[in-house]
Amino acid sequence: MTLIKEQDYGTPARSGEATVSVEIDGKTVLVPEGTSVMRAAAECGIDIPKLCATDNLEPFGSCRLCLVDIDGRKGSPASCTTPVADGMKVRTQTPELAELRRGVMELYISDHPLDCLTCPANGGCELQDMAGVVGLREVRYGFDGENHLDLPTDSTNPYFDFDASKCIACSRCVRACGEVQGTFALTIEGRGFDSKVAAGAGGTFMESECVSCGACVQACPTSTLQERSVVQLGMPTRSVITTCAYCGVGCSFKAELRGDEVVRMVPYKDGKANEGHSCVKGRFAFGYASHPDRQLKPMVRERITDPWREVEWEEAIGYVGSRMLDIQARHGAGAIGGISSSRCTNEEVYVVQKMVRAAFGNNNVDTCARVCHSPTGYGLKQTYGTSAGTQDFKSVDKADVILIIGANPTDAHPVFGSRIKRRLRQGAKLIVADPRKIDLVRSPHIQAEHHLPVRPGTNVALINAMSHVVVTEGLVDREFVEERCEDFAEWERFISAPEHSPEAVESITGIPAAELRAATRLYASARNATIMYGLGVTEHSQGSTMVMGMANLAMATGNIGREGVGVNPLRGQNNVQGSCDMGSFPHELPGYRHVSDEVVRGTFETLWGRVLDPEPGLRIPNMFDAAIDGTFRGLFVQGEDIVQSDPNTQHVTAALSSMELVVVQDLFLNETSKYAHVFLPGTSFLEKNGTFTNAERRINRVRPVMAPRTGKHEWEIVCEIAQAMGYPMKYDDSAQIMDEIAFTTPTFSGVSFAKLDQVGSVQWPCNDAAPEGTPIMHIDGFVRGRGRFVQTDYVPTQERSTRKFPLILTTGRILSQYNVGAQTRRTGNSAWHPEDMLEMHPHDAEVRGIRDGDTVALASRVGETTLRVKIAERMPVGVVYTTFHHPVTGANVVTTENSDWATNCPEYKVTAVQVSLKHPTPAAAVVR
Amino acid sequence: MEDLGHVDPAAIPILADELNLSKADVHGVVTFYHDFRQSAPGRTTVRICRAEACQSVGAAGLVEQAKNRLGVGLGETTPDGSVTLEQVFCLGNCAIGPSVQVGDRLYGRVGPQELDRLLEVTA
Amino acid sequence: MTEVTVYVPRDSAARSVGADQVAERIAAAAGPRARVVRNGSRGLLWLEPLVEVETPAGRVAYGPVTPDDVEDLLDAGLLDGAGHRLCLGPTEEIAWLRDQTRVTFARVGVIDPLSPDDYTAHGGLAGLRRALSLAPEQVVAEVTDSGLRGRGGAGFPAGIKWKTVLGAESDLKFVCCNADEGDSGTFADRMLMEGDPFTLIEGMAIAAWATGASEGYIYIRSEYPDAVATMRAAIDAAYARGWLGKRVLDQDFTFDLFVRVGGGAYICGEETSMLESLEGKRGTVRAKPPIPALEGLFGRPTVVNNVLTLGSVPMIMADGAEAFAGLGVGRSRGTQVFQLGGNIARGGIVETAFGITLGELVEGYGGGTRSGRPVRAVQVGGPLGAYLPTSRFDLPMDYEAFAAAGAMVGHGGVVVFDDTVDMAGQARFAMEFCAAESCGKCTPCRIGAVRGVEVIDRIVAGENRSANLKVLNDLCHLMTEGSLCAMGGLTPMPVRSALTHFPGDFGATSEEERR
Amino acid sequence: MTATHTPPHIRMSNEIAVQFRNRDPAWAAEQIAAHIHSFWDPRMRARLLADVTADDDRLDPLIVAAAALLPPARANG
Repeated sequence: MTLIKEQDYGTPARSGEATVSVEIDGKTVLVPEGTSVMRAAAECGIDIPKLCATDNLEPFGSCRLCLVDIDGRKGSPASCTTPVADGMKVRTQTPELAELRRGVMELYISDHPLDCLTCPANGGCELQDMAGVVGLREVRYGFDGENHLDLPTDSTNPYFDFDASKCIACSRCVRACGEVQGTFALTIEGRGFDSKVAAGAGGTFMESECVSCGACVQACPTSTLQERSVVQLGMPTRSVITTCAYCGVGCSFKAELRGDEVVRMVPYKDGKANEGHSCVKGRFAFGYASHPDRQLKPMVRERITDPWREVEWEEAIGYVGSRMLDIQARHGAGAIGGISSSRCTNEEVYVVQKMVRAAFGNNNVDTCARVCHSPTGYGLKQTYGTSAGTQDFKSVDKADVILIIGANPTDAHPVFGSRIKRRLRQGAKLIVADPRKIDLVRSPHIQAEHHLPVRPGTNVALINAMSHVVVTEGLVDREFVEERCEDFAEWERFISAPEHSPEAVESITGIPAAELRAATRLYASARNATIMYGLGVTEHSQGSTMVMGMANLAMATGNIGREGVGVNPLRGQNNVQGSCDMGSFPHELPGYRHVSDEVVRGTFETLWGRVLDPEPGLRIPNMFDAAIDGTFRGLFVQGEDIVQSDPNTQHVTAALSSMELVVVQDLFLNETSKYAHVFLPGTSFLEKNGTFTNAERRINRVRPVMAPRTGKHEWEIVCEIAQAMGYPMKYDDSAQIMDEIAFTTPTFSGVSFAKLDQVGSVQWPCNDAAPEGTPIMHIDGFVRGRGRFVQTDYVPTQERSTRKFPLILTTGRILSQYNVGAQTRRTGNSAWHPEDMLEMHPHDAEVRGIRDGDTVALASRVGETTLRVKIAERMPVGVVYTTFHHPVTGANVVTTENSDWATNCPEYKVTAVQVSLKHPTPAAAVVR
Repeated sequence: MEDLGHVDPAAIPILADELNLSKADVHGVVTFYHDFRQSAPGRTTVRICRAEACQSVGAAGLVEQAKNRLGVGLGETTPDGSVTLEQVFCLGNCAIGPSVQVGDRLYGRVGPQELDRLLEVTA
Repeated sequence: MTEVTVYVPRDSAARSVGADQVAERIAAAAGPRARVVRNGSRGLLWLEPLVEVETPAGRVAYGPVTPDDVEDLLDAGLLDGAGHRLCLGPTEEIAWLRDQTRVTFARVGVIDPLSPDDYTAHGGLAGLRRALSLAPEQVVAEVTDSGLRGRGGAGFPAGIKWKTVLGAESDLKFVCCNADEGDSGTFADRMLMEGDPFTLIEGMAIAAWATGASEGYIYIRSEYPDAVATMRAAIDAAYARGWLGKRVLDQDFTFDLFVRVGGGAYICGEETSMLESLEGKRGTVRAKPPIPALEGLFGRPTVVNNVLTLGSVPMIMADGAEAFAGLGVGRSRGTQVFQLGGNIARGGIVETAFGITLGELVEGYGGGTRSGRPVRAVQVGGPLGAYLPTSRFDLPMDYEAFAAAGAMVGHGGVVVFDDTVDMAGQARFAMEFCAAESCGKCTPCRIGAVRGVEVIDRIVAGENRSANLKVLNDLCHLMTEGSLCAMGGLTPMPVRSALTHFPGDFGATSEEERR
Repeated sequence: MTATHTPPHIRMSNEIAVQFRNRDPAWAAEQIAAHIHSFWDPRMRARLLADVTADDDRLDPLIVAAAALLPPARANG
């Protein structure tokens, strides 16, 4: 494969309904009204020279290379800023235009280093290309005039350099930072000839607000902003299109390689989830794949106190198989189980659940979605009939009001966060319900209409109060409810009760009633209102209740079943949706079908040749309980560090310590592998061949850019374990696994690798009824027929602040790090977040004598850990916050066994804690 | 663009927060306009018009005279901090130039003696 | 003893040559005998400070008056309008003023600029009252029929612009007055704002009514502190009288007006960069389309007109389109406010119908150079206007005639140079000015202006003369054709005109000059 | 505050019960039974049933009622 160069149409596509016909260089082309002359030309194969124009940025008109001749117009208008008009006749190539373009290039080059041959962008430089295109042969101004050649290079960013001497002041980086990313970290400083790109207030990139999303690097037409990897390794020579393995946005990337070495990851314009944008993780933090910490050989040990012994694959797999069988022989079929990973591909996850159900002969399979989004599956299934979000990301472009609850997209789903910001800048209104003042509450150029600083653990009271306002203020969409829903009358009676009024719950949620009413009116009276939520909804004792509460609100206001509306989970990891879809829950076969369903079971039994257990198996927390109990003794863990990520670490380690066989499959030795007997090296996404399904149900291809460094695909290992246990399980390749998924699962029946390679990606359901997939769900009716209103009582969590533990701890993620940090900590991203910090309100710090940077003890009733404090105005009084990216912090040492009543999703977001000063920061370090 | 005199770099984050802009936005604006100095000017700013109308009646000589007398270049402040000397392009007093602005006060028909007198007073 | 009204201008030009001290001296010396009114300037700037005394026979003028002249004048009977060596006779009879057609400037210098009563007593508000009695469409039609063209330099018909704004759908529209009068040689905007601010307010209110706008901004350059202060005071007074705000003149019409002060950037006189600046951003130029009339301030439909354009509107509405259209020549209707400056004996405001020749302005009104040396060159239309030799004094002041001659009327500024001028230096300055004031957005202007200075230096130094002349010519062509806005697009005009008309100053050989 | 030594199945079932506190008890028992049947591993169900039989006073009455509606379960998964 060669390097993929996507066509740059120069200006964004327009979606005007009317089309106009223009003639360009004799060719006639039909384009939507509002399309630029430049884009119209590109669409009929005519490339007009350009430098400041690129098709993900609004036209700017500064470089003046794209001048054209238009009949009846004076002078030479710029084709990028001139919209087409019907009947317009354009010439793009005349001797006069050629002379003007050469003149422009002559000016550019008179202030540009003449180092093309040694420049890292050589061969990939638009300035160089344009000099060639316009036929520049000499620079008659000479090179000793005023210039910028002595400007210094800023190398503070870990991933890219800013060489100001090469800058042509086209502003593409500045515009990309604003228009695409929405951070506005860059500007042009000064004016006239002194104009130059500056970060922040003229300091370095690292001192600025730059979030290192890479949009500026992407936009730069020269080598001014250049990936350091390109400087070091040279220009890539081939590309492979694949999918990012970080968050649930599921961005498409071109992995660009030189030989077998990945030089850079470039966001792919045709990727439907990201449309050419990226964040610091996907764009730059791929170096972990080649990190020396990677364990590439299998290892075995008898006891967890023994040293590891590297062995061949055969031995390791044989060992796992025989030990698992041995445990079952002694303790029963149900004594073993497996946990699949939301970071692995659909195919890898599918084979794990198949191994458990068919080879282990039980349903003891669960996935890490248990600890994040299991309530989403439960809640949306109960109300709408399908365990997934209702919209595609693009839908938010049509939303007039966006309600974000318990999610922090600019950190956790940055590319979608940028999309939300763009929509807000276009005029949509935002309501944020979150204890913290997250970035979306107020950041440059955007501001939420309402911030509802809900007290942790009181979400259901909040959502009920919103529904109460809708019902009692006449904001119900009666027509929608009558036509499409059921159980409304009972729900209406329930929710109208005065105990759900904003005034009644004010003291519970901490949200002023007037504010809540105003926010609800805004949501309910919008033409299109959408709800986005994250783990701040699910990771509670009433996570599932809250999901149903949101579903009620959306139905009551008719905000379901079209663009711009819906109820949408922002999934944490790359394949949370997929791992759930693949039947990773102990009660469900692929496609969310209950194990007790004989017809469904029959399909699998016939295909798999085994009788399947009709009773649900153990969920992850139940596995730990059963392990301590002695009825659960063997565990296969795929790509998840449960010791670090699951709550109440002491309980987890106690469970693992009491097991006979713990098998860990991962990239790196981790906290869990400390309790493992077998370590099976896993593959990074760069080695995988399969699919990920993102938060919008989009199935994206993951293509290998290199062979597995371990010598084996992860699905092969799983198959071989099953075989070692006597169950024949074999595939030629991962495409065959997807074919089996399609064969057994109606919502996937139209999916195959061939189809994905052909159309790029599809959103399930994808079958005969929807061959191109389903961007928006529940358009003509709910999946379950009628949407069901569920009564959602608010039940306070048992976790409450007390005299001993007066503060509430809530946990989350930060932009530069990801989950347990296994990947990101092994990249340059640690430059931004070298440690987990405890954020607390100045008042809470003050009364404890704590200053910024001090080391404190963080204690709950289950444990205690130590970390440093960051005083943060965005925290509410009484609530502290930390991340769990670093094992040394062990944030989950303090989280408890409390969980969602319906799904056992842990209550990560509410832990009563106390914070006390351990040692102050040395005075010298305070001054920063 | 309200009249801010000068903008201390330390004030940029505060201004940015106040206006809900990024630091870069504010920096870009501050560096675009000549009126926003990043350092405090002298106690008095003397601006000599160098536009065509004043050129035609001897502005160039006044600029040289002021530079020599104050010992600073255009855009610079005297070491004692008393005077900042600046050029300006047009003060709207083109019929009776050369024109000089001292603080907010405009002077027309400024000859060499008049300039000396103006600089004397500011020193 | 009756109190005599004495007028001493408060215009900043008059103040720049001692009007404040003159006024103080008169007040002190005359005591209760005189009421000193600080009026605007009559525009006879070479006579400033010009003191007028109200007599039964009309106002009598004296000037230029220095503070030291005051005692002598009072002794001689100033308050009775008596003769004196500084006495100029009845003001209206001064030939320089008498021969003009004062329309936009009719009240300037006559009234106390901040007296609403003076304003209405002299015909103020008649235009707005009539406009409010008409439908917006009718007002737009009237302005269109008057032939009023934008006085900022581009000469775009005001009525067409207004019609576009009126037709644009939006819940919010703006009227912006471009008072960023940065062109050297122009000062009419300033004098109107300092001398008759209510006229501008009335003109903007009419524009707002005609286009459905509810908010207005006057963008004034920071170099004009007196104009800023006067406009602000006038707006306060207008609010107090119900001429602005909710229910303007008790009609169902709301119009709020604000003053915004520039930050020292010539480019902000370009309408789109002014809008950027008004939005609090860097004053870089926007590409057009979209035109401001459809997507202007904060993306809303916006009327952007210059001070003189808006200042002409009240008269058009008061007297009807025909009265205005009856003046002028060809497509240049009405009057133009010419401003004579630079090395000129009688500099100031000459408001007259279009069509007067350049020579009549410079030699007739202007009286030649102040230095007494021969006129060598005249720059018309600001720093981006052409330099013309005396041989072109026959040119009539008319947008089209000037365009045909490779020049422009622009904002009507005329700057005179005597024979000591170095035209290569002036050409170089044009490029230098462009380099200093370019917003930096487009390449031809950002880099071209700097290279232009360098190339002219090489030409003057005699380095590869013919090759560098070709480079300069190509650069001028590129800047003209390729620049984003008029700043880069017009900078070649003074350069090329200097080269064309004064080649000798660039070191041309006599043979080259003959060619 | 939850005592950590409360057996998980009791803690979990009580957490379910409290969600149905305001519902009709008979309906609630039915719902709870259906939920437990759908989502719980048989060995947890078995322990719950055993505790109900043993009259463990830590169990919510709603759970006791629900348990009556549950089928028996195998104790070792």
